[in-house]
Amino acid sequence: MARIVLRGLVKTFGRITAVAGVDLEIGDGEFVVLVGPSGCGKTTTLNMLSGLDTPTSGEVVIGDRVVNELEPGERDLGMVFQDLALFPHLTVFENIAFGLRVKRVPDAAVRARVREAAEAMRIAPLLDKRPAQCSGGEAQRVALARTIVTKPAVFLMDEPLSSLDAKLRVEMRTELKRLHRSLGATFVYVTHDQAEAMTMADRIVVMDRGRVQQVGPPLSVYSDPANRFVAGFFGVPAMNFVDGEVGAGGQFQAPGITLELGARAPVPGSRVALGVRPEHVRLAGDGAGWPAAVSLLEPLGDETLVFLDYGGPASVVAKVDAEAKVAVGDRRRFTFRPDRVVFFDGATGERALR
Amino acid sequence: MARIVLRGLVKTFGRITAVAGVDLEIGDGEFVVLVGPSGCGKTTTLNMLSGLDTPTSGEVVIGDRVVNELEPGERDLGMVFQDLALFPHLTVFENIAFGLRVKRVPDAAVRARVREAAEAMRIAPLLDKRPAQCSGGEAQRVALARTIVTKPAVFLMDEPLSSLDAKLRVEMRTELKRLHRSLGATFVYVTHDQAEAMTMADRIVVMDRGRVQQVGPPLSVYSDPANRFVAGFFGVPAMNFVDGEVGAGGQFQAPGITLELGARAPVPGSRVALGVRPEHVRLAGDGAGWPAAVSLLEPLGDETLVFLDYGGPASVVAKVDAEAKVAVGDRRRFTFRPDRVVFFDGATGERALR
Amino acid sequence: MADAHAPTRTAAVPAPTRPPRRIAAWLAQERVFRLVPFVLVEGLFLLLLAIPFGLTVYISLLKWRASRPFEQAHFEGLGNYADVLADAEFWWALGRTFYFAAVAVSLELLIGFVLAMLVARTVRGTRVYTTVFLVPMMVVPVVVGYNFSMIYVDSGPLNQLVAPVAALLGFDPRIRWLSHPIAAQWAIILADVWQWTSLTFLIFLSGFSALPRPLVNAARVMGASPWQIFWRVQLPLLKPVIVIAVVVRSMEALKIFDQSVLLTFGGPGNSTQTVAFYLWRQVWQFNKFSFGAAASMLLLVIFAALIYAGIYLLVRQRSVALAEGRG
Amino acid sequence: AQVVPGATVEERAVNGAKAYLQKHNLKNVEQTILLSSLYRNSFPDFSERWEKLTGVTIKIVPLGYTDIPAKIMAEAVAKTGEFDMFNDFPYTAPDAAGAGVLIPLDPYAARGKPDFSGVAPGLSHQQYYQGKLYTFVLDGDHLILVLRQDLIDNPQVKAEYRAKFKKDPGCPATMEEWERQAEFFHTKPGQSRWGMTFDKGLYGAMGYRSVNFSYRHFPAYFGGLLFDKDMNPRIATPQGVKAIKQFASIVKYMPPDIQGWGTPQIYPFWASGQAYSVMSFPSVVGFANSNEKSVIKAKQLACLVPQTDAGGKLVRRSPQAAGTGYMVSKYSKHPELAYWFVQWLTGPTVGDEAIAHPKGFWDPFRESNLKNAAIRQRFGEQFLATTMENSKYATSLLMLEGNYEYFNVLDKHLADVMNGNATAEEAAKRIEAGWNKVTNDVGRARQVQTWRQGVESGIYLDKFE
Amino acid sequence: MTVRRRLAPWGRHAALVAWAALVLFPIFWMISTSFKDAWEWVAWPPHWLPHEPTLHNYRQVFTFTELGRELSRSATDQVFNIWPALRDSVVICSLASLASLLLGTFLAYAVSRFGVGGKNFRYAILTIRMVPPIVIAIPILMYYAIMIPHTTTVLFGARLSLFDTYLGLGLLYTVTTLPFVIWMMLSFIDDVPYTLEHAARLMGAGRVYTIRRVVLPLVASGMVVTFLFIFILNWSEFLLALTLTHPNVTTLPVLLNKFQSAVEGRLYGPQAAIGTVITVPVVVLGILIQKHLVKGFSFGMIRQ
Ligand SMILES: Nc1ncnc2c1ncn2[C@@H]1O[C@H](COP(=O)(O)OP(=O)(O)OP(=O)(O)O)[C@@H](O)[C@H]1O
Ligand SMILES: Nc1ncnc2c1ncn2[C@@H]1O[C@H](COP(=O)(O)OP(=O)(O)OP(=O)(O)O)[C@@H](O)[C@H]1O
Ligand SMILES: [Mg+2]
Ligand SMILES: [Mg+2]
Repeated sequence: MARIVLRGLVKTFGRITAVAGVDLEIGDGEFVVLVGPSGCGKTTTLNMLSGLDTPTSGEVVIGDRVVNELEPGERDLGMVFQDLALFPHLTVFENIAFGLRVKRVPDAAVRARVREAAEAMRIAPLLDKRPAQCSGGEAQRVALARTIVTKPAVFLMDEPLSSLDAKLRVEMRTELKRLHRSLGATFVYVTHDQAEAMTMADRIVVMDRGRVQQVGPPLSVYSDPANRFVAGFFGVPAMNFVDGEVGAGGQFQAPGITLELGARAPVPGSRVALGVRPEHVRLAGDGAGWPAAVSLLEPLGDETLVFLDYGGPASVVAKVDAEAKVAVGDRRRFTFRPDRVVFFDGATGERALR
Repeated sequence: MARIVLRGLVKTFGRITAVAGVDLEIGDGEFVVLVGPSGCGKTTTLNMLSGLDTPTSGEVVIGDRVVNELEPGERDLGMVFQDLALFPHLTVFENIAFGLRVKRVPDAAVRARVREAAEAMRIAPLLDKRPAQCSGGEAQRVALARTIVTKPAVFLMDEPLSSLDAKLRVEMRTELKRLHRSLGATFVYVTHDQAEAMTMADRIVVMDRGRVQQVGPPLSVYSDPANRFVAGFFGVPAMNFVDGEVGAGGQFQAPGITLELGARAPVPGSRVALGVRPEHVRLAGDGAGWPAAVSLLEPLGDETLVFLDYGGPASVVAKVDAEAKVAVGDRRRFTFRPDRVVFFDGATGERALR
Repeated sequence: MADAHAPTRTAAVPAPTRPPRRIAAWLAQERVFRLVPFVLVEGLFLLLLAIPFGLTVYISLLKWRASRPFEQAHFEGLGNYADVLADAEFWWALGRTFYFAAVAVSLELLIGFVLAMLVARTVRGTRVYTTVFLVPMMVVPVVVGYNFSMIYVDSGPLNQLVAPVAALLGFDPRIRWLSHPIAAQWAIILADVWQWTSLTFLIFLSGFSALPRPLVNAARVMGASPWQIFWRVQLPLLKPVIVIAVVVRSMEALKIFDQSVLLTFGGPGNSTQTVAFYLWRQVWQFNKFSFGAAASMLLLVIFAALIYAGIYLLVRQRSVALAEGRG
Repeated sequence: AQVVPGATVEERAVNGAKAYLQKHNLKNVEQTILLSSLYRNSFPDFSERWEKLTGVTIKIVPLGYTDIPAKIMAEAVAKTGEFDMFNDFPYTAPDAAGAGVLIPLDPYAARGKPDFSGVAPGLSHQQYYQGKLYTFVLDGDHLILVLRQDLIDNPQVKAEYRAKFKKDPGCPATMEEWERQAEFFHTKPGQSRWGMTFDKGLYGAMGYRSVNFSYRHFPAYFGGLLFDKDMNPRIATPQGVKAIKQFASIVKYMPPDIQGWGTPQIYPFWASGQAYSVMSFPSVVGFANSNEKSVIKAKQLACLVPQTDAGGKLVRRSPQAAGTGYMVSKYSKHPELAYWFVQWLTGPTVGDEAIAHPKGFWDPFRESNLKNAAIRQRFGEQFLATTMENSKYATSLLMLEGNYEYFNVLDKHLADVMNGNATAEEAAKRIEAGWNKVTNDVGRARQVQTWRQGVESGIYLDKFE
Repeated sequence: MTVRRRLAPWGRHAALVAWAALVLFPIFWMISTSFKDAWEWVAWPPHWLPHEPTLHNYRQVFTFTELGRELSRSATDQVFNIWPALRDSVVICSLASLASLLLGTFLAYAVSRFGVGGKNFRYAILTIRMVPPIVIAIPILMYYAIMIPHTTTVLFGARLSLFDTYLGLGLLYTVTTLPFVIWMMLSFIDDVPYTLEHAARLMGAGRVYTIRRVVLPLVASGMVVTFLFIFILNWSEFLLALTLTHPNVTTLPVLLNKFQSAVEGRLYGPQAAIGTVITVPVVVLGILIQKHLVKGFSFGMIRQ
């Protein structure tokens, strides 16, 4: 019923190609998150879905209608904008009621439905205030209430949490998941915050330069990235990359680091990059691993980041327990969890040596 | 030489008290970070230090002079503003040179020093551009270069990284630490991002409602908070709080959770709140711990947040390894790491039962 | 939202049925809607300005004094233009106008700027000052005209105020503000300055309050004196606003008419005759309609040159502002 | 044509109007007059009477007289039929008639037989332009000179004056003498003379010197035709230069702001007793006699305009400077009806009543005025006698197409001389050039013809030599 | 340095107070004169305050009788009552300003959102404003009084003239103030975030509904400022009114001109009375919206 299909969607602005051909199927009731760096075409894709932008070519199907020709208001969807787009001149009540007023819903019904939505979002006491008098989190809830009140089949959200502070963002995440579960509607959610993508998505769609890079459940995108871009995009701090090549013996070779590749299929001499996440870097005792000097410590409270100078062009970062005994200047050996090391083609950045 | 002392600093705007009495000593060459929620008076404190605001009462000492009566420009300090405040009409070169130009430094010296600063901040190729043509990170560096070029004894920074995206913020953090180390100047840094505070500070000053709540090194503020506010302020996700009281037997009692207090000094019947960080919540096997149901999972990639419904008013959140086998709906028992549990007075929020 | 590039529908998916569009819906279509106000406004301009403009051109090519019936007017070609160009009075009036505009606008800009700067720096009383300073703008120019004519009377309050100074310097305190050729020019300029400094003040004050505060703070921390802050930070940032003030005020000042009629009627002699007033006399007093039309056209040409200079400045400021990341 | 029955001018007018209304079966007719706002306090008394007599309502549209010519010309272009009658100076007629907005009144006059007897030639001929009757005059507004009787009668003044000039003070015979008197009486503020202290000073003379007024006074100083037979200006002659000098030189005894003053400044100032003499419109005497704040009530002496030296011989010329007349619009729906009103209003009987009206602005101009008790009562014997005598010297301003442009040229250069920006000789040359330019622009042949016709008809009193 | 810092505010206030005095003096003089009798209008030394205050001037101006003859003291008084002109001015200026505001706002919207008219339209539009009104006065007169009536007579058989009508002057006022409306409204509309409109449209609101319910309320204060500004311009306009109206329609400045002209001399008292009466409401209005005025006049040239 609210299945969404995007077919060969392209959008150009003059000479700029914002979206370069996106094909995507979103199931009914699915929570899909579009992530990607700034300018990669997330908003443009969402806007074509909502009808605010007209595709240069390609088709948008919602339910089982091609909606290219429909006005945004006719597509039965609700949208939450990055800046919330609450109407500053209307009370919270009238903000929520807007969509109903447009459709000339009778007054009594408007009151009932607004109240219902407000209660669902726990903002009933705010109804007489203006958006400017609401705190960030409250305003966020108002925007959600305004969207759910018309009971759309599809929810579009464009970085709705980006203006909130870290704490609130974490709370609203939970709120949104709850909402999704209770409404059973299809959610398409845009963000460039990977924590949001990871925690909320049923499936993540990673975009870069107008194209889809990978689609999949959060953990598989995190642990099984399709290419170096996706691998680097997820994770704070970012995945460690070590550029090297496949040695004559089939082992991975880089300055300071050598790793046996074992069962994988090596093409000696080919350039590859090794990738490993900081939490999979282990500080070993003497003997095993590669030697390095601790150049910087960043305590995060629960964990500590250890910057290891092993002789390569950049440090390798290891995430260790906050209580681990490490000091700047220590000389330590480190290893990678072998099952968590991934390789990328040195030229194309695609996964290699699987 | 660039020791800073604030004595009984108060600032009121009409009926609003922005800063309600701050006493603080900052050593020469120290990196001090002021953190606190929005509106707590961080900027106002910094502005009194810089001379942009005049204190309502109290003294500001820089070096060994009381500088209350000095113009900002006479206090030998450099400042980086939240929105950078680069002059849009000047080139990057002239932006950096500004502080030298107003001091009528000869042209040749200006050129040399600007180039030096630009090279230190790695923006030498940008010198002819305008700020609007620089990317966020570049602009950030320009602002830093502009500040270091006059070699001030004190650096003041008001949320300099808040407009950057997550990735850049992490990079610039490292950059700033490096800068601090190489200049040896005193840094006073304002932020409300706790990760910045944790990773950069020699000492953290936590403020709330115009007052200093706690001063100390990052890890001690994190693990040994002076009161409930500080405890709740640090940590993502936030510390779990369980409100309860001291039972007749001297044990901590709350719905669903009972904990022996052991050697600590209990006053039976007094209301206390237990605090424990998510990383110190452990999912136990059968038998030990309190029973709970897993209500939500938030995979972060490297770790997973487990929301535990144990019968209290809110869930307890545990941070577990990403590879832990937990599923929503599981019934699990949990415990707290005993040495990491802290208590707060139920009424005042101050630490209790140490 | 319909677009020429909209792809054709696939057969598999049923075409959405659409309600029949009525005129309102047709108008609401973006490609129609966007043009409605444009067409309306351009239509109005065409109807009310373009046709009369054509008429002016036509009349300017006739030989026609209104003291003869229009039917007796005959084609004259460019003779009227030659006459206007040969008329010393036209050039004199034009010169006067530029002189008035230049002096008055410079004073207005200078005073308005200084006032705005002072008000922007003041903490207390800003509202009161702003309110008072804006009053002249709201007074009808005709009222300003006779108001000042009262003040300028030789036995009026202005001379009374001047009297002590006059006594000191030993000249007759009864300055003939309106009947002395030079005093009369200043009388008009001062009235204009009195009235329109309020507008330049307003524009500059808007500019000052739009100036980002942190930039000034940044400069202060770097040790710039108020003077340096002014020259190096505020003034360059205010350049676009200054250009606006110059363009807006010059535009209006070149049209100066009311005060020249009301205060001095162009006198004494023609020492305060502005070009608008000159035209008015040629037409309505001397009934030289075709001559007036030719003079109008010439004036338009001269003004058009200035207009485009002004607009060029504006556009350039705008693009600089864009390049600097403002606007 | 059939003369309308009726014993007097007014009766014929009323009858004519009634007949017209009857013939066209008209009721509740309203006619509009564009009226100089000077008359708006008195004119309604007469228009209301006309309404009682004929049933025709007269709607008044008052306007300052400087704006009236432009309004008439606008009507010439717009042809709205908004106005039936215009009230303006006779010398608006040339341009207005040329533009076709005025209707010649001769056909109506042939039936209405208006009476212009006892009107001085300078005034009565002004009603015609190019031989056609366009205007009915009801205002003898020619310049006179008024002195301060109380000062002249002061024995100390008399003694001092006689000592200096070997004669008693009184009406000056010539412009030179007036200026000498002005110099004699001119007193600085605070100075004491003749047993009096002049706190605010005493100005020796007053007169109109502002833009749009100078040209109305200048002919009194010039004394003769401003052009020769072929429309060549006679200004750049010794006579012209002398007139310009005289016109400018007396200004030094006038209030300093005089170049910006009009009637509402000059009249009260005169009435406040701060000047010895004023050359003005006749109504100034009535003003200063009746105004409550006047300090010179019954202290005025009306004089004939002083003579001026016109190329060797002394002549007296009093320009008819501000008297207004009544014209009928060509675009009126009922021009004849409008004509009847004009004839009625300006007729000897109603006209006399108008002149006698206490708030009127009409000045005596007809010999019959002398015998009218109400007028004698209002203006005083001495003044009335003087002004009637003066009207014999009344001379019209230029009745030529483009006359306002001629006037402007004159005004502008006179101001230059008064302000010391040009010498009289230079000004005379420039005026000559300016006038020639206007003449050529309008069409010399046509102007010459009109000029000659006007001179022949006697409106300027002088004839070609 | 510190001494200077302490003294600077005093210097500033001194300068500001001085200018305030300069600004207020003519207003003070007008109000004072409006209560003076004729003899005090021009007195030496001048009377700062009326020695014998009178309401006569106001009575003359506000009389309801046709011409107020009984109130005029002497033949030189030419005082008119203000009512018809007040009505004409209010009607023309409000309607024309309103029309201009609405049209201009819509065009500004189209320019801001769709770039209608090209990149530099917002500046090109200013050219209209630079044409001196005197230049168009005669042709407009001929156009209104001859061409339009002629055309309508030929086409519809009815003579329709715009000369001396509300419509005629009103249309011109609308057109001549449009450039300012467009210019000022552009800066306000540019400030309204697109997303608000997007949000409304997603909720099913049509273009017109969106403008009416979302955009217009948000630029309302800007519209008030703009309205006031162009209202003042129209309220003050003199030359076109002088040429293209009268006697049926007379606006206040034209009426005021009838009280005086440099030639005819001036009736200071009644003029001052009228001046006071027509100035005070506008000034009060201006004070009320002062805050918005300051916001509205940087024409969007500085924005951070
Ligand atoms: N209206 C437009 N005109 C021209 N270019 C545009 C327009 N809208 C977007 N673009 C360009 O298209 C590209 C994609 O933009 P889009 O807004 O979709 O990115 P995004 O992924 O949403 O980025 P962000 O995270 O910054 O919001 C960008 O390069 C942008 O500059
Ligand atoms: N100029 C001012 N006038 C009135 N109140 C002010 C002013 N400046 C700050 N305040 C108030 O003082 C309090 C402290 O403000 P301050 O800017 O110091 O907070 P902050 O800690 O820097 O907050 P943030 O993190 O939002 O920057 C706030 O309540 C603020 O509203
Ligand atoms: Mg986006
Ligand atoms: Mg702050």
